[in-house]
Amino acid sequence: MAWHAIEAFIVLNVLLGLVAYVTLLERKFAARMQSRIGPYYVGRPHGWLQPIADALKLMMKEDIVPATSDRAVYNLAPIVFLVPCLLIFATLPFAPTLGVADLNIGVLFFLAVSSLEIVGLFMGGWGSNNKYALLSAMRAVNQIISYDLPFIFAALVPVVLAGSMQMSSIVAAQQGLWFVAYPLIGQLAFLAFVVATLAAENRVPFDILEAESELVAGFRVEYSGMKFALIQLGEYAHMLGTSFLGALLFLGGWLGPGPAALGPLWLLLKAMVIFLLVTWVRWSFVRIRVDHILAISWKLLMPATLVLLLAAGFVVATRGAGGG
Amino acid sequence: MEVKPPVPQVPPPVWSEFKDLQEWEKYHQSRPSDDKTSNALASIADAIHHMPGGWIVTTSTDKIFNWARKSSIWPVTFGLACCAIEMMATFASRFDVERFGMVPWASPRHSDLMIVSGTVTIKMAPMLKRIYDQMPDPKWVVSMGSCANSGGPFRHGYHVVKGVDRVVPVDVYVPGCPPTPDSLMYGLLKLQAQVEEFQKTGKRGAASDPGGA
Amino acid sequence: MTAADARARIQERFGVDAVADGGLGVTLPRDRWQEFARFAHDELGCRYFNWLSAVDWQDQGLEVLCRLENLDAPLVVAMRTRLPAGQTRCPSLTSLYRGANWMERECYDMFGIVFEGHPDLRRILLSDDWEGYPLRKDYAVDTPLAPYR
Amino acid sequence: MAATQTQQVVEIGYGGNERLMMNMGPQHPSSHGVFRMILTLEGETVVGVDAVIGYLHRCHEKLGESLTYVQYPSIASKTDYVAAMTAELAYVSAVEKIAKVEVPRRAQYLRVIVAELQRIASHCLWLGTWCLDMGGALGGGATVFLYCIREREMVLDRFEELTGARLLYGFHQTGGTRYDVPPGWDKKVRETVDFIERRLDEYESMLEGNTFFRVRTQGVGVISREVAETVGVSGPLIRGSGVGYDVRRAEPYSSYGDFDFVVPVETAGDCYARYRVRMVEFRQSIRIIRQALDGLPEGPISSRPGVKSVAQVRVPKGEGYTRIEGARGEIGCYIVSDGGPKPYRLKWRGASFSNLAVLPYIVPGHKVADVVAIMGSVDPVFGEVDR
Repeated sequence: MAWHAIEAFIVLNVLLGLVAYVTLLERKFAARMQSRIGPYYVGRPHGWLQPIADALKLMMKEDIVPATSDRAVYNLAPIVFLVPCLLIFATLPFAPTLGVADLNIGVLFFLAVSSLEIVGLFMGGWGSNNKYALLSAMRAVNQIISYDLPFIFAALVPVVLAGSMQMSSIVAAQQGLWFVAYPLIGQLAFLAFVVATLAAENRVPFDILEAESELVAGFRVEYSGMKFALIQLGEYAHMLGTSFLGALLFLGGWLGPGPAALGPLWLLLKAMVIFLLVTWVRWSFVRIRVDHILAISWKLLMPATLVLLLAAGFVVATRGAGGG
Repeated sequence: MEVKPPVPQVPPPVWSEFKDLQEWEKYHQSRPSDDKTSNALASIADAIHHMPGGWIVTTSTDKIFNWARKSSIWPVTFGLACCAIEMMATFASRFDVERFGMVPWASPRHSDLMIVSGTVTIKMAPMLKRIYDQMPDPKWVVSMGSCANSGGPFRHGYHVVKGVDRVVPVDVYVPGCPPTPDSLMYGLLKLQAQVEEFQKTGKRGAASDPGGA
Repeated sequence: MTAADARARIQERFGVDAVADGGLGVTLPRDRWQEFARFAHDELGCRYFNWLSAVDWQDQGLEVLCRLENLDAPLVVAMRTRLPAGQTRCPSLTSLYRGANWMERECYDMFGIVFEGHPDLRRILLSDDWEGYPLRKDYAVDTPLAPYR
Repeated sequence: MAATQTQQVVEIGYGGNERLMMNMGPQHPSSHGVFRMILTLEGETVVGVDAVIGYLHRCHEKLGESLTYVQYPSIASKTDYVAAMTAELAYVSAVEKIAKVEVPRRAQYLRVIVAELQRIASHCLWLGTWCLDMGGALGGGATVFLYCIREREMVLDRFEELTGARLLYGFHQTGGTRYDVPPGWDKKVRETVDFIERRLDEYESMLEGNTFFRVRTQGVGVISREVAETVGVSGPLIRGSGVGYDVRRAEPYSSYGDFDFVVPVETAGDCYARYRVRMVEFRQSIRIIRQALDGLPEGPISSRPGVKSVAQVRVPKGEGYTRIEGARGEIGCYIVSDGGPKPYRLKWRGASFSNLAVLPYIVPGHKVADVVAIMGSVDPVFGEVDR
């Protein structure tokens, strides 16, 4: 019990540090895409201290609670938003035996908890008593309803292929062949997963709920200081979590050449690949409209993932579970 | 399809509340000297400072926090006129102020710095004031260009505010019509130097000499 | 429709000689303002509304100018009318041209010319409680206005 | 500061929907300056829009009456500050028309070169900010924006070499231009436009191959020909609506008659059509620049060299209206002169003012996200709207 607590504490802290540096990675990556340099002078070279400076500064900022807001809801929202985003890491194993809890329904837990963030998001949008925030909260609910199903279906394809909901056994099932390399089904499922990930993480082109050019900053428009930092933290933690999930489900997790001790490193590398893929898409597409987003989900992604899931089931029924 | 333009009622402009000059003086040049959070911080900091050896903690944290504030000054994307184009150029690839950790944010609630880039008109001034009020403390204002400094070439106009410092307190004035991105960046670096001198309680230091920090 | 054609038709219909200077300049009495605009719109094919403005001639009243175009011909008709001194009422062209909406609001804002028949005549550039009409000649450019100076 | 006066119009519409008033601006990322739109929403759909302008009313017309013909051109550039060269040109050519000043051919060619370079720079900014509107500051739009600004900087460098200024130039003066080209400038200009032409292909492949971009722009914000004419929009907006109206062609000024160029016309009238028109205009501008550089005649650059006194330009009594094709459309300048050193009356016909007036007619019925796309495709500059 105590060991679990200590482990969770370590994971949490490493995670927070990782999240901070993921923001730096994204900023540098985006800057390179845009032929800029990005953060440089804060902690030379290449702005190593930039995330720390940002976090410290946001901590010291004034905390504004708008006079007309619903105080309780407004103040609670960042926490409600952040907790599920951090909780998803509880079931992620970083090596065969390294992780807080390798539940036997790990994937299910992940999917269930990760969609809980919408509660905090909606609370923030509602509690701010701001029209931009309200509109953004409505859009968020729209989006989460339409994209959670494809997300779940896409994530269930490896589950069906592996015949288990336990993350470590899914990875073990990829010993022979990573599921992303599984003929046809694997690639399509991975594609669907990445698209649904973009939507679930609210990244461009699906970031209609924080659309700067329309809704200024969406549901977090009224948040300042530490609360804003918590929301940002939650967002990036969620992104990181889904990247890890993608790496575990499709890219063979910690499997890789070299001794087993390098496993976590491989996992991190693969997660970063997915993260950068998402970032790449983010910085090269324009945002699409809310009705198009719904159309893409219900008319394309939903049926496609459903068919994929059935196909995976069919394959497993004929050839048996496990890797290629 | 025949679409008729609707005629919604426009709420009365806010500045009509300040018809009276004396009443305006109340709002004029009001720099919030303290707020609840910084007062609480001040008392905590004082307590630590008076403990034996506490001054080491307070002064060093002061340095760290000022470094953090200085290193991540986020401006609000707030363009007024011609200077806004040069401000955009400053944010863009060639001049790239993100090197100094400056990221433009759309919402004033997330920002620390307002770059007043262009002519402030009487119709705009209350809006500008409101945006300043919406920004969380500590906050800074850079007045960019002659128009924002003093009214510039439009100084004699009936609808032009003669300098943004009549509406909000200004930390750095950048001259030019419009200032080139280089001079705006110089101004921003001057602002960073000013922020470094910022006091622990969230209160500003004494005004630095106009020649430079 | 050439400019000469149009000139002849204006002469025949309104009895005024159009001045050809880049376009046709027509000076009209105020009560034929709308009539001429309708004529230009329907018969001369000037469906393009370019701009509308005014000039303050102090004790000789306000002059309202409007520039209409036929983009196909091409034909430009600049119509003008003089409001007598002290008079500020002028018929509106909003029923014919949608562009007249903002232009007339601007004219009202700057000169205080009241366009009769305008659906939504309020200040456009200045705030609603502004006093005076800035582009009149009796309005100094730096007219003081509290509280911002 | 008093509490914000919130105003909510609750109307139960035919659909049983409650309406929401939403305020966009004056400080809003997509307001392109200081513009306020009061949107009436029914869910996500806009049912009404009221545009509030005037936040940048800098008394241009009144100031123009109190500054002399020599002083004002540099202020004139502040009306359309994104395309300052053309705004100045409108003023000085109006003065020249009344004063009947003949402009030397070299100056006319120089004016054409800078006007077309300015159009490129202005369209670069338009493309960037428009994509920023559609793609967000934290997305692909920002990438296009930064690319466009990068190209714009090259043009600004050429301007800086020519006039010493980056944004507002004071290049034109009554009777000609103020500066002659520095040595080697034309070669650099050629290199710049060659480079930009290559980059244009890149943008087109980046945007037109992108389904999201097409979905966001095609069929959005359709301005019919009838609406376009009766509102009086000009420039790329009216050309996107199927009217081949270009002042450079309809009423050539500054020796535009010498050059061979195409006026692009699109008939769809939507945002995509306006985008196409501007992309073709980019290329046509480059074409004109090349022709003008090839045929740049020798000679004086001003018919009245060495203007020293601010009161030196005397204009006879009279009035004149000149119009030129700016980057946004027809920029007109109407001057009434009473024979003094200052105009008696100065009227700016801002292209953006008329272009923006079309918004209330096309925005209702669209989604909130489309409002910013339409707004960006109109490309207003508020110095010119509010003057």
